[in-house]
Amino acid sequence: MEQAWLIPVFGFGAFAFLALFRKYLPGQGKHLSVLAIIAAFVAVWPVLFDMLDKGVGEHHFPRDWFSAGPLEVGWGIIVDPLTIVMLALITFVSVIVQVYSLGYMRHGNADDPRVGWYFAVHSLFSASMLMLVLADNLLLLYVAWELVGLCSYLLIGFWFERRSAAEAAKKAFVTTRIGDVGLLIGVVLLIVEFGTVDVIEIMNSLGDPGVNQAVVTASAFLVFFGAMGKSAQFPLHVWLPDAMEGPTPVSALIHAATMVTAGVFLVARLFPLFDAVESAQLAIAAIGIVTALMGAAMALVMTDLKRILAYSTMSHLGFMMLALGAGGYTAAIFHLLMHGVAKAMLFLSAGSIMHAAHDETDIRKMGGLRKRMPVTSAAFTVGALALAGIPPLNAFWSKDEILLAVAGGLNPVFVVLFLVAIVLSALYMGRAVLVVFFGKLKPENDGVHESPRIMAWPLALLAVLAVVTGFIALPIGYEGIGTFLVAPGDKPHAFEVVPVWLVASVVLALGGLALAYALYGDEDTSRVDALRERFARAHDVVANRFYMDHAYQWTIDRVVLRVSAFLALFDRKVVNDVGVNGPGLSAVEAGRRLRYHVTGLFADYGLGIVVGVAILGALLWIRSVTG
Amino acid sequence: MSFAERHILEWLIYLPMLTAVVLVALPAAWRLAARWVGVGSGALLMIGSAWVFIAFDYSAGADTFQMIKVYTWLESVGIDFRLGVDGIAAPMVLLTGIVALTGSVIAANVDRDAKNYYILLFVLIAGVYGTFVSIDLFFFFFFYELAIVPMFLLIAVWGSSSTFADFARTKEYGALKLVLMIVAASVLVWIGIIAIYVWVDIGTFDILRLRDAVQDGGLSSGAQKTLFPLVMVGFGLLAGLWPFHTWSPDGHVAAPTSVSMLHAGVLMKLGAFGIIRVGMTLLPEGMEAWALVLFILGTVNVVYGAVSAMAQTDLKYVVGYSSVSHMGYVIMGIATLNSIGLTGATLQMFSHGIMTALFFAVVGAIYERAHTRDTLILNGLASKMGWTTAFFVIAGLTSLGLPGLSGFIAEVLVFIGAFHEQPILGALGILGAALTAVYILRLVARVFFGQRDPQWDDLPDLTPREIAAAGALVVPLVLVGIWPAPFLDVIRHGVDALPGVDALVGGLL
Amino acid sequence: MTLLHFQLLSAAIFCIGLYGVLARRSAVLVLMSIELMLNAVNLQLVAFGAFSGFGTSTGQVIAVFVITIAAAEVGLALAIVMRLFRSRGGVNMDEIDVMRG
Amino acid sequence: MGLVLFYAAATLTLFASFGVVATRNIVHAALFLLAALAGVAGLFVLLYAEFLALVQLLIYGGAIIIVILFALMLTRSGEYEGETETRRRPFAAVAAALLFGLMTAVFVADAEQFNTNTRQAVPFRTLAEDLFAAWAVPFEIASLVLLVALIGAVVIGRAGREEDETLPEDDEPDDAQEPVRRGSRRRAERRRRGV
Repeated sequence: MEQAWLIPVFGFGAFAFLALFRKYLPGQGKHLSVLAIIAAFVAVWPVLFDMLDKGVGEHHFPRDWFSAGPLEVGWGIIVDPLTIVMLALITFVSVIVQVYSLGYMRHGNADDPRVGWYFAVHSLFSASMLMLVLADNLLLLYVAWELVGLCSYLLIGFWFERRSAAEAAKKAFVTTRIGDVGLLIGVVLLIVEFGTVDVIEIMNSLGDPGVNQAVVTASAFLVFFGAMGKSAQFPLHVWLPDAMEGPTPVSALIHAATMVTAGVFLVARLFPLFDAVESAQLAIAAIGIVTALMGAAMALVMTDLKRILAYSTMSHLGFMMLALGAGGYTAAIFHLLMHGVAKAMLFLSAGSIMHAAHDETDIRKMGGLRKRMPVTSAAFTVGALALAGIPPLNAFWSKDEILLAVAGGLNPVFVVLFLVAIVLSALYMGRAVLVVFFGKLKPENDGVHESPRIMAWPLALLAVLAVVTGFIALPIGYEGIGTFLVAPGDKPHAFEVVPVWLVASVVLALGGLALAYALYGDEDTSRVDALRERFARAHDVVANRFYMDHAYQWTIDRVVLRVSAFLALFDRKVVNDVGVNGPGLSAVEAGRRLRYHVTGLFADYGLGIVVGVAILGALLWIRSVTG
Repeated sequence: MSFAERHILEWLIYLPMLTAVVLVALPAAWRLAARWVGVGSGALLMIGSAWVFIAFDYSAGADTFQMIKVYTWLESVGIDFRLGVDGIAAPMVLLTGIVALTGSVIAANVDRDAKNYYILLFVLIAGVYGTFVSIDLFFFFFFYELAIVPMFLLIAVWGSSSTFADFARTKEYGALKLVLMIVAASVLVWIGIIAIYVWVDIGTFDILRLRDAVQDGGLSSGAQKTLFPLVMVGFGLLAGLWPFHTWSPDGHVAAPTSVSMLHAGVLMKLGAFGIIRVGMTLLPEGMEAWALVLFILGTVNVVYGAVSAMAQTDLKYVVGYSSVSHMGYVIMGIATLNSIGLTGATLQMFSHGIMTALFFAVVGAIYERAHTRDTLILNGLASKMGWTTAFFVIAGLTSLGLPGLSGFIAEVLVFIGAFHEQPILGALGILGAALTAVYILRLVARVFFGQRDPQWDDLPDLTPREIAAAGALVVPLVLVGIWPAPFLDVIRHGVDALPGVDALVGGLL
Repeated sequence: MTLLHFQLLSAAIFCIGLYGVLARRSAVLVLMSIELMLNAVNLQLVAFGAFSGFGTSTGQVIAVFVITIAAAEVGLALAIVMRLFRSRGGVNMDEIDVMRG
Repeated sequence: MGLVLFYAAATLTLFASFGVVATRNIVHAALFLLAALAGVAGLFVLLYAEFLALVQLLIYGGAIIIVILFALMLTRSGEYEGETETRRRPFAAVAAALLFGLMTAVFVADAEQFNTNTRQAVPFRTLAEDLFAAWAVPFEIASLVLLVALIGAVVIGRAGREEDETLPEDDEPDDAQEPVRRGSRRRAERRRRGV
């Protein structure tokens, strides 16, 4: 247990080593990074077993990180079910993705010129994600949180020659940074209020009498604002679709399984904080469902395969936030795991399609690929069905858990909206599968061939897992996931099936798929076009991402740049020219003006003297009289 | 006190002066020799400063001012050449050492009569060292002035003018404005010092005895409250306080690379250091009365600097305004009057000093190669200038407070301290950090990433010498970022000894 | 006859002389006015000497010195006026403004 | 009896002073000055300062007026009919009146302090003794002053004869915005006279 802190160290070590010496290593040291992540993965299991029998533990290091004034900032790790589950997910997906990238990064038979840097940042990312999960104090958590943001910036902008990649990277970092401002304010408020940075201590002393509840509420909302930034929730989601500019394995790792879930993890880690504040929970649920619906709608309309998957991630993140809002801690984390595995696999298969079809992502140009790429299409279909919520695949169980939690926790409106979302997600998943893999093989895709084994095997492994992992929810060997993944302070609840919701979700999912088949089953798109005309305006709104991007761009151009231009002008003109040069110039001007009265004529001076004498005399005399 | 401890501080002042004298003796033609002498003494200074920092005993018992060295200079008036260093001055001495070394290395590529350049540079360095280590008000002010005088010549002769669409900033204008405004401000400070000397009336300029005298009522609170604005504005101007900051962007832009490194890196810290050394130590009640005003101005500095940096098109102007913004954090930290805020402020002074030096080094290198700093035409440099991009990005990330680099630790401490006093202003400060991220990343995306403009195809990357200098600057940034404990303990030792600082003994509440 | 008479008289003469100095254009006339002012001062001195009641001669001695100085001054001034006249062709006070700012 | 004499001498002096200041013809002004000096000498006699009256008449009347007349003759300003007063006459008058008013106010206000006693003669012997005993040093210095002044006068006067060097013409005003100076009309006039 105490050695758990070793897990992130492998990654940091690999990063440091690669960053400095990658030019002198064979293959730019990419194998080293893969080895490091495998080591980390291996290290997770002993910690898991250790925790199972010894129970939850928190371990502090003797040396403080730093201390300023009365604030003692130590550092240490927390090992509890949430951490273990996340550790497993992150290390597992990272291993799969890094192995997959070995193949992906080889265009033809030569590596990408900067593959060393790619793997270096990859290991830095997984290391900081692991640190985030393990961190026991708010500052360490915030440090990891920012490092994760940095890595996503570096990886999205990996091919920085491309203007769009550079812009997307900047957009991602700035948007998440805005979210981080909220998080930082929330964290600082908590630290100032509770006088300590230790998460466990703060969570336990939330209810203490002396605590000012206004601060707790404010920090709850602010921390959630930070989570929204990172997990691409409704107002701050604009960066996720553009993040697809980065290499596909990056999307698979970061924008599907790990980074985006950091927001959900944060809310889970500080769950008692949100539990204490009713209004915050409602807000989370509301934002969650809105994001879910928006994501699903946009995914339905997009033509770029990776964008569809990105919106589907956004939608599923919405589901997780909804579950957390409803108090369904177990359901949210369980869905996080299931979604992580399935979505990673979807992205990787998308990657292998792109790899095979010269980086083509437009689904309209694809069709009938299943003949050429059996493994990829099989994996993709399994993943899609899983996320659509088809039993016995993994995401079905977690969606069902969420349904139970929402039904229990929130008012009926959320339940109805959630059911609609289920149908929509089934619909767009079905559309994606049908359009890409079924139908006639287009002539230009003839040359398409299955990806090399190093990419195909990870896909197959993930596909199998997508099927198997669902069963950990069932009460085999222990009373179900509910007993393992429990919110601090909550009572474990065993697995129970509520038939009515179970049947409802299955029926809706199948209905969604049927609808998809009806619309996109065969080649002719007449029905789809007819639909599109009827709801033309609605279609445009959704296609343009609800004009969110334009709105943000407009505010930035009009408001922010305009204000800063005005301020710079104000600074130069008013503060500088008037404030500083003003006195200088006016002194010179006064000098010049005074010059004229010096006429050089004796008489004028005489007059001056006389008047002076007269005045002085009068003054002296008055003083002597009154004095 | 060992032999070294007794003499190190005075040698930190004599060495640069000595170098200047030696350089004067060198014939002008020997440019290479001048460079070696410069870099050599830079290295010696660095070693000396590092030694001062390491030898500083920050254990609880140790007295506030250490390595004290006294020469009685003017008995009748009570002025003596008294040197000493406390918890706040030690990191500043280290900062000066680092920036002096890297500055002199970067200064090597000044070709136009490098000898005089080095002479003036080292007079500047001597002045800065003198101010940080002298604990006698008179000599504090003496070196404070000494540090400013060479600035004028350095900028006016070796500087660079920049013309924009609707206004031009010649280097003479920049130099003149910079020096005139600072000298004007130092007049205010001088009035304050003389007033303190006269009103406390114990016939000495020694800060320690003055502080003790003020502690037991030597100076009426009314007097302190009237004197403090003088000191606040006087030193604040050099620290880039909001209404008086306009000299800083113009001055930096006009200055040659190593001068702006030294200036933004170290000289601006003199201002903040002055507020602590004179303002807080000798006028505690004045500080308390004016703390809120300083706090508000500091926050304005942060947001105002960040927003106006966003609109700048000249690379150096962006860095200039970002210095104004970051000095805002320092001022906010000082104004919080609690030990966390002050520790954060001092660390921010240290970290910002190094970060700005790195920024200016990189920007200077780009200017020397591309002969323009206009961000509208410079783009896509990353592919050709790998190292430059890396260093700029590292400096940028420190400035936006990325954890793992020193900027974050300093800013978090300032925010925690600030939230303890004024939560709303603290939140505004954090908003400033977000704005910093916006303009830094916009700059990086436009100038370094993206498609390279064909005209920049032949831009050579940094020379090994410049890489070494920039690397030497990155090391402390990362070190403080990852393991700030040694720095913070030293600073805390100094901060707790300041009068009028509420040490939040009863925890943060 | 009291001291006041003499005081008022010398004040009058002094002011007339003053007016002459300020208003006259020709340098020589200005010189004459200055002589007038000096005489007014002498008168005042002697008057005070007489009415002071101490019987001392200080007033008169100073008057004598004033006269000698006046004599020296006239000599010198007229020499300057001569030079002025030769170089500028006129001694009109308004033209002599070489010292103009 | 004394009062009548006083008023006579006073009116003479005042009238003569006005004459000096007011006449258009310069030679008349010199004569008026002579009359004024005589008036003052008379007043000295009234104050029992006979020696001084004599000195006044001799030196002032004799030497200074004569020298002034010579100057007038040499500078040929005699036939200079132009307007003798400067444009600023009113200001001068006001200033002089102002000063006069002030003086009279002061003298009248302090009158009772000084008018305690009457005139006293100073015996000639004491005057002579003071002059050559107590005031010996200033006396010598006064003679030195006279000497220096005369030498100066000679040097300035003589140097003028060899060459007719002119004073440096003041150059054209450098900055154009300077308002038109009063003198430009006069310079044109002088240029007309061909100097």
